Amino acid sequence: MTLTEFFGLYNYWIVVFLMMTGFYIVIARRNMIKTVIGLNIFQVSVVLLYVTMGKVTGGTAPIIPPGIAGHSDGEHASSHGSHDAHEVVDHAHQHAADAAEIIYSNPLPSVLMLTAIVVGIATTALALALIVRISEDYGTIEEDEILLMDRRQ
Amino acid sequence: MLVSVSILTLLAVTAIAIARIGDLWAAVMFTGIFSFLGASWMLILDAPDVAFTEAAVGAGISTVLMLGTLALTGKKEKPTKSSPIVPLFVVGVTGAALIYGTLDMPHFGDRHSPVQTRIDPGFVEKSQPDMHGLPNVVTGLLGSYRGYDTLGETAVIFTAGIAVILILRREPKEKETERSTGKKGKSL
Amino acid sequence: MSNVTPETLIQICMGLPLVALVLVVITGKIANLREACTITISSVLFFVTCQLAGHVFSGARPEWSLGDVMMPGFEIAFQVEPLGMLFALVASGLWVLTTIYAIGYMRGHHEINQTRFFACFAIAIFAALAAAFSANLFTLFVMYEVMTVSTYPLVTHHGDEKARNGGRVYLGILLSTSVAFFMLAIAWTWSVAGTLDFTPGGVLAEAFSEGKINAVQLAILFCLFAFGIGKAALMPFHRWLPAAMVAPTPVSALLHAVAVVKVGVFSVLKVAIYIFGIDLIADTHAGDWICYVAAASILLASLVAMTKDNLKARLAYSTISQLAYITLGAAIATEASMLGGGMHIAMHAVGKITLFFCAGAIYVGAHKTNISDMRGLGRTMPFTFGAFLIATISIIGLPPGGGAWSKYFLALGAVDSGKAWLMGTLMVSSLLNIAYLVPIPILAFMAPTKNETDDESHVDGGWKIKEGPLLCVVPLCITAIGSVVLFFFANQIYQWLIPIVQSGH
Amino acid sequence: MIEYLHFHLPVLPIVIPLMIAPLCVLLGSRHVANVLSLFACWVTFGLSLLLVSRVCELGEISYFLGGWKPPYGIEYAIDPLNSFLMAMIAGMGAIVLTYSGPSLRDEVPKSKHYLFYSLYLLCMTGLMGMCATGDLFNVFVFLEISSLSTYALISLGKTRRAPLAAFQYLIMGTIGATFLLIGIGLLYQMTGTLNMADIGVQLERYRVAAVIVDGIEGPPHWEGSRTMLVAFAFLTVGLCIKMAVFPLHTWLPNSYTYAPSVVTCFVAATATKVSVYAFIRVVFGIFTPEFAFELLPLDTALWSFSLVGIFVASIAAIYQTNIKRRLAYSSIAQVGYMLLGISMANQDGLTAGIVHMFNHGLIKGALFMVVGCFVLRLGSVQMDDWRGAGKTMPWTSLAWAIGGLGLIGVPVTCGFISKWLLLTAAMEDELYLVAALMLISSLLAVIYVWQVVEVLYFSPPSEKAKKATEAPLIMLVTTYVVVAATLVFGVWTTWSAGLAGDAARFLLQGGAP
Repeated sequence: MTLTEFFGLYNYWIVVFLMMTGFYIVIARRNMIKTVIGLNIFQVSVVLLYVTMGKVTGGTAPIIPPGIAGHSDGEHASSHGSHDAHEVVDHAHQHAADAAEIIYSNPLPSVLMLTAIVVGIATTALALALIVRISEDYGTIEEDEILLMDRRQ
Repeated sequence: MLVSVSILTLLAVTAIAIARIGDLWAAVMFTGIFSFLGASWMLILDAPDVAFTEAAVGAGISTVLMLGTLALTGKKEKPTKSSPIVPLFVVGVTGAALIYGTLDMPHFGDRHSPVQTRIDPGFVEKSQPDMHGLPNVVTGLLGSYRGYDTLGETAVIFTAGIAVILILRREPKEKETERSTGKKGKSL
Repeated sequence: MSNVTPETLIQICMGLPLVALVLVVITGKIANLREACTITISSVLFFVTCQLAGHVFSGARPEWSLGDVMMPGFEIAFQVEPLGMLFALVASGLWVLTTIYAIGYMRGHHEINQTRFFACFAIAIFAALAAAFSANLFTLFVMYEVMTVSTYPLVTHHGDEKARNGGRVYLGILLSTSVAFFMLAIAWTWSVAGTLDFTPGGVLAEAFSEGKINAVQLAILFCLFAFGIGKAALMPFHRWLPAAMVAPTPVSALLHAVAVVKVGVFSVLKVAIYIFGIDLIADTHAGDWICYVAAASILLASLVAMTKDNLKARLAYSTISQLAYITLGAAIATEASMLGGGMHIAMHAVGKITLFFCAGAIYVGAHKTNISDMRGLGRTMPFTFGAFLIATISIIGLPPGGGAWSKYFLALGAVDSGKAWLMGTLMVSSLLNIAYLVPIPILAFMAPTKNETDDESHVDGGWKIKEGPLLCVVPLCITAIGSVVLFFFANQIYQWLIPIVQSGH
Repeated sequence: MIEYLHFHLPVLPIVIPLMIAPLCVLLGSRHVANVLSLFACWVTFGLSLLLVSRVCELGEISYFLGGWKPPYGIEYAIDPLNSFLMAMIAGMGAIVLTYSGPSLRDEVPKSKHYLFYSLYLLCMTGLMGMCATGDLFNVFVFLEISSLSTYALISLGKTRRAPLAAFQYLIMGTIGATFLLIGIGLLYQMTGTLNMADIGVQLERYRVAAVIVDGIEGPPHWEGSRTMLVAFAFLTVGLCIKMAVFPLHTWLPNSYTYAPSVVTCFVAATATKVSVYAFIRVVFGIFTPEFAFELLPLDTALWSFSLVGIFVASIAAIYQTNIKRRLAYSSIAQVGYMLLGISMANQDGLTAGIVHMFNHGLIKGALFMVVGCFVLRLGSVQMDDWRGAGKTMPWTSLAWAIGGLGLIGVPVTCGFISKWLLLTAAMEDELYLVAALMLISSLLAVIYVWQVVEVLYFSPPSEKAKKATEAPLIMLVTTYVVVAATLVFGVWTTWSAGLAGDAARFLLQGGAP
């Protein structure tokens, strides 16, 4: 275990820790709301995992500053690969040169996670609705008690 | 660096607090805080769109929904009797597997990782001509390349919506029988 | 008919029982029409089968395949060769008689669900014919199982507790053995030989010479086949046969003479001849273990039969013993023993169906099931017991019963293969046959009736004949005559079957 | 017009039900919703059949959603395997919906019907979408559509245990989906792309040529294999939860038991199969069988879990008096057979696994439809109440017997075809023990099916059975259509086993999805 490895990965390890805490709450807790909370934490941690992947050191959010936006039409400027650098230099536009210097973090994880968050809240809503219904029917939301009631029946 | 380390630490502490706390009301509040902390970290990770959504949805809507549910059900969690050893073991194994899996991963922020280099030209460059210079690349992507996912996402929300209606709506008749049988529900 | 090709005849043969099935179901409500349909079609079927037999016995090997709708490895294909043809002749011929008999029996006995009975009967005959004509093991297996399932409603016909238990044993043993052993054996054969086609001379010989399978494995494979084909009722997987006795007698006749058990032994023979090949079994002694098992089966079943007082149960154990003869013939694997086994299919079928018909006729006519109750019954039912006596002679293997020839060839085969001790087994078994079968007609004709004064039939010192329904008695007389005719006809059958053992050389 | 139809054919079977689902809610009338959803289902079925024929004709079809090419956009990749499965799903969806009328009126309050139809269509959309897509993240999204609608549909059951079962399924299902998401994330991390075919190509770059020492080829080797392995493990576990592989099956018995009969029919026939399909895709489309089965002893693990699962679930089934639960345990066992076939990773085995997905879908669909008929007339799923129903409901009972024979795998039913293929595949791999155990386990099916047959035919009728009448014609006819299909595909195998064989060949030749 080298130091670079540690500094390169400790982010992920904390995210793993968060995920596992959420997972633990889901499988260990018998209260239904607590289970749903656990699920929430689990999912938020996965979102963090994805977002962590998209980050580039020294990068910035994938939002094009107003000055540059609109000028890069039709260009194939590359923010990272050095083999493309000469193309960029060819351009007379000062803005374009600026654009090449700005490093953007990868927007795709963000896009995916927007979807995932929405899916997560949909699941939560459905789960909560089920809990309300179960609580009406059984008068409790503790799984152990409910199983006991069903067994007695 | 310091900020991110402290946020990460706080996240971990909050998560443990949620796991241990027996009062559901407090747990829900902590969940809101967890989401909020997560959102701030996302901001640091250059994902403002996700951060805003997480803050709104995770810290906002879901907290409200949970509080609403709590109001209908009850605030105290009964202590769990079953031993935590099996869940701990499962979680331990899963976590260990994940840590093991990170060992071959590109390091944090590595600009030569496949995530950054596989798609060339990258989304930012590609989307500029395709989206006619829409400044927010994330929004552009949501509507274009991953537009179909967004449609799916809408379908998920729609599904959840009608599902909630379906689950919570009670028939007048159903309620009566419920009452007459002393809320015991119907047996098989 | 002369302008119809043998290929078409195969299709007609297998199609007719299905037509009968449809007609029976449609006309189910009108009993007379329903039964007229069955009889007509079964007669036509016998006629068509005879036509086909003419072609096959003069050397033709017509084929027909459903290849268009099946994947490789799942070919439902048919090819008629003499052994299968003989079996088909027996099955279709006896179907006619069994149908006539069944009408008499079912009506005389006021059975329920007669439509279901005739419908399932038709499916079973279809399966028997299709199995007889099958060109590969896959087809044979499919039809074998179709027959198991289609006869289940027949066995459990009465629908009561006893029927349920009998059906359980029946289906349980037949399905378990076929799935656990037979199917495994087929898959093994497939993986070793790469084909399941019935080929003169066998398909495993090549695999053996290439070292894909050794002699011990061959012996195990042979055991898997012999036990897996549970319908051959080799001990210890014979329990289903007595259990199936809860069925109405026409079903027992179907099970024990026409279709089910005969499909079993037929399959054993077919596997021995066309999958292993006579030479391979003889060279590798793959059949030796089964020789012992079959010999033991013959003797044990005979001994058990002696202890049974219920006529149908005694006949059931007799069947187990007789089937083991055929399995033995396959295991000995000489030309004579194979021919003997093949002939025994026909000889035993005709003899045993007569015995079952008699048992049924006695039941319908006199309501007796136990042998000890049949004292003096021969005097009121002379035709029935006369037929019984003739069939007994055939089963024992005495001239002029057809069984004499098949047993002769089996014994010949035993000597040929150098297993002279088997001769002893056959002799003892014949003696046992005498011991458990002959007393029945003797008792019926000679012994005084139990309480003669009460017997209504005893009027003015003479015996009033009181037989079962005419439709029951006529078929059993025909089959009894048939078993004698077969004695004189044996050479013809021998000539027909000769190609099956020669084509391998 | 035809041109246009052909061009957009891959996406139409997914989009049509997706578009009609909100319409059902908006119009708000259960009659209109019924007609609309029936229309949507049958049209979808027709289109998927057309799609199958197109794929047979042209080979793999790629469709870029919105015209954005991968790796930027999302791709639909239709090949012999998924078109085959889509046709099955749409077909079962259509037939079950046609069947549903009387049963639905009996079990679900009328005011909820229009929502039911909408969810039903959404569920179908989700399942079809999971099949069609060539994008890993898109799989997750459509998995959630189908899952959420399934949870809601299950909660519609009559008893109060239904919402509980739905909740338990929701928790398990969401854990599964989240595991899937983690696996997808790790793969994305390693390859930077989400397109399945592209991931496969990118992963190949990590492959190191096998080292040859002393003329013996060493085991295959991958750089970065730790992350790949974990990604693979998470995808596998996530999907195993969704396909209810023993011991991750705990959600299934309750869900199938307490859901309305119609829902059980549809879900049992289709949902687990789609997850099995996704697993096949992961093993053969993204990773290579070499990676999955040689680097990781996954094949041995799969056999052991499958076989243990088959035995445990079959034995559990024998002890169930609730017939829906009995069939549910049987479903868990049957998934074992599919996995067994897949784990062999040879032509016959894979064909067996794929064809069993199809055949078991038909058989289980048919059996649950029969259960639906009985529930409607007897009002019970307890075996005791079914006693003697063979006399008053002869046709329904006969359908059970035939369907049961299919489940056992008796020749002439399609169950036999799968069993036979599986057996020959096992023999080909010289897995004699597996072959023998598989055959013995199939005998357990005889017990749990035949107990019911005996109850139907040989027991004195129960009070409920005495009063019962034959099921409504529409339910009987549709049930018999499916029952007939189990027989037809038991003989006519060129379509089912033939297509499955094509699909298997396609996968084994490294045909990336």
